Amino acid sequence: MTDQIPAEYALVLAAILFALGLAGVLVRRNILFILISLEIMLNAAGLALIAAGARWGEPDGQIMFLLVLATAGAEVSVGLALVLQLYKQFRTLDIDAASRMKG
Amino acid sequence: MVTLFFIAAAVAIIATFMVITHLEAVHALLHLVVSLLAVALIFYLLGAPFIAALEVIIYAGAIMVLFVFVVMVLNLGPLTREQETRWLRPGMWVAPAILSGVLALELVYVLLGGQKPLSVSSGVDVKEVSHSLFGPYLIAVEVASILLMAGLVGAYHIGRGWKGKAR
Amino acid sequence: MILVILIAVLFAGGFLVWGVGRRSPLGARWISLLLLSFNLAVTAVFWVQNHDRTSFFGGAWLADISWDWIPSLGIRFHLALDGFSLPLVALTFLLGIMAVVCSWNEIRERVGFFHFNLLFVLAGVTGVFVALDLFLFYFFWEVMLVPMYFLIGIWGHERRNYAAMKFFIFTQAASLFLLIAILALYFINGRYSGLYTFEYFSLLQTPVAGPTAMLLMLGFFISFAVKLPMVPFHTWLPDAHTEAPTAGSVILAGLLLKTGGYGIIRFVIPLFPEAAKEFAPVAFALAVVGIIYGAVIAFSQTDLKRLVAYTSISHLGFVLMGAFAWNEMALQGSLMQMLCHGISTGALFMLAGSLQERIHTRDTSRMGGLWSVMPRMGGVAMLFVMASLGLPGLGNFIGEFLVLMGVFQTSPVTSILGTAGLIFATIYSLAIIQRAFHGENSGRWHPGDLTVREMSILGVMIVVIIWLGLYPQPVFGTVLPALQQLIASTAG
Amino acid sequence: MLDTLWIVPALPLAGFVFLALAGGRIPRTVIAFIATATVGISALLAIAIGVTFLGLLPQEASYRQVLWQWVSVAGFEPAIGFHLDALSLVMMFVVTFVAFWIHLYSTEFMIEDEAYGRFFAYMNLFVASMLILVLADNLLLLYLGWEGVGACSYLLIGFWYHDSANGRAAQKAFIVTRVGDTAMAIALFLLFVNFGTLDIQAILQQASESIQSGSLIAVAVTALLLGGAVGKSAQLPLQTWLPDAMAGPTPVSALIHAATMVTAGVYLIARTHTLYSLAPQVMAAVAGVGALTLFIAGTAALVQRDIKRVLAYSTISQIGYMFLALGVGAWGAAMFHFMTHAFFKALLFLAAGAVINALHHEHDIFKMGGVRHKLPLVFWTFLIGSASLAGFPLVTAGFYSKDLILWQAWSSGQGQAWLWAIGVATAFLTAIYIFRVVFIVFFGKERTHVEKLPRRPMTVPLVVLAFFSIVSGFVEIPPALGGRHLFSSFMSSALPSAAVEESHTTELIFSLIASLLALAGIYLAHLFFRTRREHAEPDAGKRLTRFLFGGWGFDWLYDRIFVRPFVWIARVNRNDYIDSIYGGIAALSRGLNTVFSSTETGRVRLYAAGIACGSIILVAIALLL
Repeated sequence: MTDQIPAEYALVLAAILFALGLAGVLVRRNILFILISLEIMLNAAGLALIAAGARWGEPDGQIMFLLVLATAGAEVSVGLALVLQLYKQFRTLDIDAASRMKG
Repeated sequence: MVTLFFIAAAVAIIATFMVITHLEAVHALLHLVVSLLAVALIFYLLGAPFIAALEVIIYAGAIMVLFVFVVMVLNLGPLTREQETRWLRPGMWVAPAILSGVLALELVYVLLGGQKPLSVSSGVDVKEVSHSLFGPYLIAVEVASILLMAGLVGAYHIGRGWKGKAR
Repeated sequence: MILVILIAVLFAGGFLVWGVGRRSPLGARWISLLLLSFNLAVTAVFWVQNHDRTSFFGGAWLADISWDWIPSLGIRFHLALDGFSLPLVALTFLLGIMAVVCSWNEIRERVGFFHFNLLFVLAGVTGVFVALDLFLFYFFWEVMLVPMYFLIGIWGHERRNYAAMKFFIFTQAASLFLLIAILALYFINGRYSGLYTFEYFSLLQTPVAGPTAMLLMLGFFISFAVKLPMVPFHTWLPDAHTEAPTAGSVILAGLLLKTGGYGIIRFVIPLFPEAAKEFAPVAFALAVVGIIYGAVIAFSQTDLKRLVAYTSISHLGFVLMGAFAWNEMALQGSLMQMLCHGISTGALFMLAGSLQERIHTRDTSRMGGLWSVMPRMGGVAMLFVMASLGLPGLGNFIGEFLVLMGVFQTSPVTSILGTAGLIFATIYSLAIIQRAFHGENSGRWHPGDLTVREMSILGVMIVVIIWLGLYPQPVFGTVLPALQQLIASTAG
Repeated sequence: MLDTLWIVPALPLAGFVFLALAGGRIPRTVIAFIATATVGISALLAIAIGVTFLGLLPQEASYRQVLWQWVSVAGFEPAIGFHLDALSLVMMFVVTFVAFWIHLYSTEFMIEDEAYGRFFAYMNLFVASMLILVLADNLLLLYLGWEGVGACSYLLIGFWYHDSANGRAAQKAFIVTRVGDTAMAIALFLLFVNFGTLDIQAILQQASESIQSGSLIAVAVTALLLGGAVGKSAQLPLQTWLPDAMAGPTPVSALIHAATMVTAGVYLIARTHTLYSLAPQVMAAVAGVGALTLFIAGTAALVQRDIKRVLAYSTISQIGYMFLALGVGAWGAAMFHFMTHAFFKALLFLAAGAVINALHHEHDIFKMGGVRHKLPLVFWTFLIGSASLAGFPLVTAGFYSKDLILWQAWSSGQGQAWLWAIGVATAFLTAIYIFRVVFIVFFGKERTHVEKLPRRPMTVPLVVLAFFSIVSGFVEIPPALGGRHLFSSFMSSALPSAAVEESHTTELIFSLIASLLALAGIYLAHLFFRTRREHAEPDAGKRLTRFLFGGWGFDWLYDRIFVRPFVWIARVNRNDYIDSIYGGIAALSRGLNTVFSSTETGRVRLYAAGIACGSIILVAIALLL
């Protein structure tokens, strides 16, 4: 592997993906899309971890990614369950409709 | 390889953009799968084949399938599509888009802030990963497993009362 | 050993009366009274035995006990008594008896728990006066607070919750400064000497100087100044004193405030002599402001207890002034002022309380002409009002005069302004008599005069205050070695 | 004999303690007996001690008795101890003697009062305090007596407390004098800092040795002591309390506000005369204060309607004479006038009290009249007192003492013509105002029916005091009229006598002027208030009358300058503005709580936007720094 990929490139990609995910979270009102956008952001973070790990040749980045993966799994399962409940309660996926659950 | 990277990156960005702008959930999910696959390729290029595999199997596979299931259960009709169209007027998305754009620019500026390119070392062994995973990170692994367990129980508990009623 | 007994009696007695009080409220009262009398008697006997003893292993300590408590952190159970603490400890028990007596009829609910709290506060106060380990001191300092909070919050008057909360927040916030300062001193001393200890004598040697010393000094000072209370940290006091039950007011005014003055003299100045010297002009200014401000506001109050509460602010200004003058005369005066203020204000609160018990109001605008219906109370009130305005022949005069004369040697201007405060003291003091006892009995009150029980304790107070006014020398003699030691400790 | 000195103040004190503890439960006769007997025995004892002392006099000019060490702190060692010399002997004698007769008088005067025991308890306490004041060997003990008499004065002015006006008058008296006392306390601090002691003799000794005349310390100390003296003695500018103090029972006015307490200021200055001699500026101030006060009070007395207020202003005026004497260094003359004044002013008050008592507590002289027929004894004694006050030549004590003062105001080293002129002018006014009272009250036709005739306990003191109002002057007769110097030679053991250089003829001329003016005053009073009685009533519409009636507007002025602002400030800040700072902190926390909790909308996207904004700002900060 002579021409290696500079770590910045991967990190820049991660940043862009993260920003896109953020935009998704902010723009969409559909809770399903918000969850999807969250996945994008998690994935971008994971990408940044891998890139950093690869840069230093350490396994830690990959381990972090594994942990992110586990977190993502847990989050998605709970999140989707909540989506189902929300839909049951409000007959809509509009996240703002759930705002009356505020403290 | 750099070329490969650029292609994959372009695919990922375009696909992600499609994800957050699409009106139909299923379509968006398909785009997301594409994006994830592109990122998996980049993992591979960065010398983490094991992670690339996991990305494909768990993210693009398991998690996306969950989403698809939920979408199917919800059985969203054209009504939702109309709603989405209504929600996605410029007034709604301009401000968040600018916000995210600023963040992205800041991050990029930080990353490319005039330093020498940081070259990537040649890959990390799976074995190495496993050693540290079950060595120093053992507790993290255990915590993650507990988290997953909690997620499982939580999802079950929250989703239990659900009796899907199609419209 | 005597110190441990005194404190242990109070702590154990607290639980005992709680238990007894469930069955027999009267029993709880009698037991409290007996325990406190026992303590007072023990202290008195001890005083008489030791009045001419000037040294105890070299220093001015008359009794000393020091056990390991938490050795790993350098915390010891160290109690010691010198001539400076002894009168205050005696005052504690005397006013404790007074508090029990004046709550005899007033408190009818949860009597056992009331006396539990009362004894615990007194235990805390006693501990504060004798603790020589700063951690232990802080422990007792906190022990005072919570029972006092209950005393105000459960048995108080109309706005008791507000007052109790305010009291608690002020004093607790202030003691946080104290805690921080104690810990900082502990670590600085530990780093310097390698010996981590809360021992007073070790900490006296801590070499702190400059801004650090000033900050630590302020930490201690603020905490004591809130207790004292010093303007502008005084606003908890009128509320707490007004809303507390009579016994609570007596203890608050008579004892809790004294812990502030005691702390300043025992800790603030000996620990940080240079910083205190630098700070003295500010303290003088605040003391003068307090003397005059408290007096002016006292004059305009219509609530009798509130009026007396503001007079405390004014009187304790003299203590603050005397402490920072830091010469023998001013310190003797400060201590005398603390003792006499405890007695005279305690008595005034007791009178206000028994008046409220009889006519169900503290509003002076509804009183008037009470002298003709209760001449005994009128006479007693007149005496203590005269004491409060500093009439020679009564103890307060000796205290104020010595403070002012001592301060005059350091800062004549402060002393002159403080002396001017005596005029204001006259104004508000006479206002008490004028509004409550003189004039027409427009409310057509026909309360009964003071009972024998009340008269007997007030009689003791009167004897003490006249004794302190005409022959205070025994007290000065007891205090002298302790003060000389304190002053010597800051000289080097 | 001298070692029984301590019993003199102790007896009245014991009487007080007994009456205070048991006063409500014992019969009136017992109360009266105890109160009068304690003071009477004190008086006898004082006389006995005085005789013994006179026997020792040339050799031993003073006697000291220390009872116990009061305070001993850091070199400050005042004792409870008494010092007897000519000065304190005179004071002690006058105080106990006058007090005894007034006590006797009161046993009758107060007989109907429900608080009989309380009255005598206060009176006894007063006598004890006054004796402590005059006998004290150090200034702190003197201060104790000083404040003690002030407190008793307060208690007795407000004795009839049901009327809140009396209470206010009492408060005023106490507070105004306390202003002076504060100055005096500061003087004590200064003295201690400079001399290391408050022992009077030691201070005077050291002062004469170590302090230069006119030095700052002497001026400061004497000026501050003067502050105390003017407060207690109701001199300018603290004189306003005394007229109001007449709210108390008449025997109180006689004892406290005429004969004894108000002269404490004179005593204080005489006691510390060495210091004053070292501060000529302050001496001049004392003389000036005295001169101004005597004139102002004399004019105010001209228009008063209340018989007691006339006497009160007269007292202020007469004490002004004493201050004038002190200011010109005529110490002996001041004490001489103090003594005669104590007799005749007490007499005047007691006689006035008898009139008031006989006329249903009527104080207004224009509602009295023709009393002389019903109360001949009272009339004659009052006349003697008035003559003495007016300085009726040759036969009255007041003539000799006032004449001595006027003469020395002119002739002594510090004497000045204007001081003398004011003194003489006011002597003329004095004759007018007091005979105005005599003619209006005792002559003319009866306006209020006389009901109660004074019985023996009231008449005997009148006679005794009238006797002394005449004969007490004969102890000191100017050389021009025969020359006798019993009093001044006795006093010279304690006070330096003023040097007189003028010839006897000059003195005689001056006496003549004063005598003629006094007689002219009496004649004028006769003219206006006897023969043209209908027009005598002061016209309240006239501005000058109002001005004089109000005592030259001092009360009005102080009310505007001190009382109202103080009450206003106190009222405004009743709820303690500092508390509102903490109230503000509490309100702020509560407000912030409301503000922040309103951001809790439940809209997830807003939260996310918030987080995004936060991270943008953080990264920006990281970039910029």
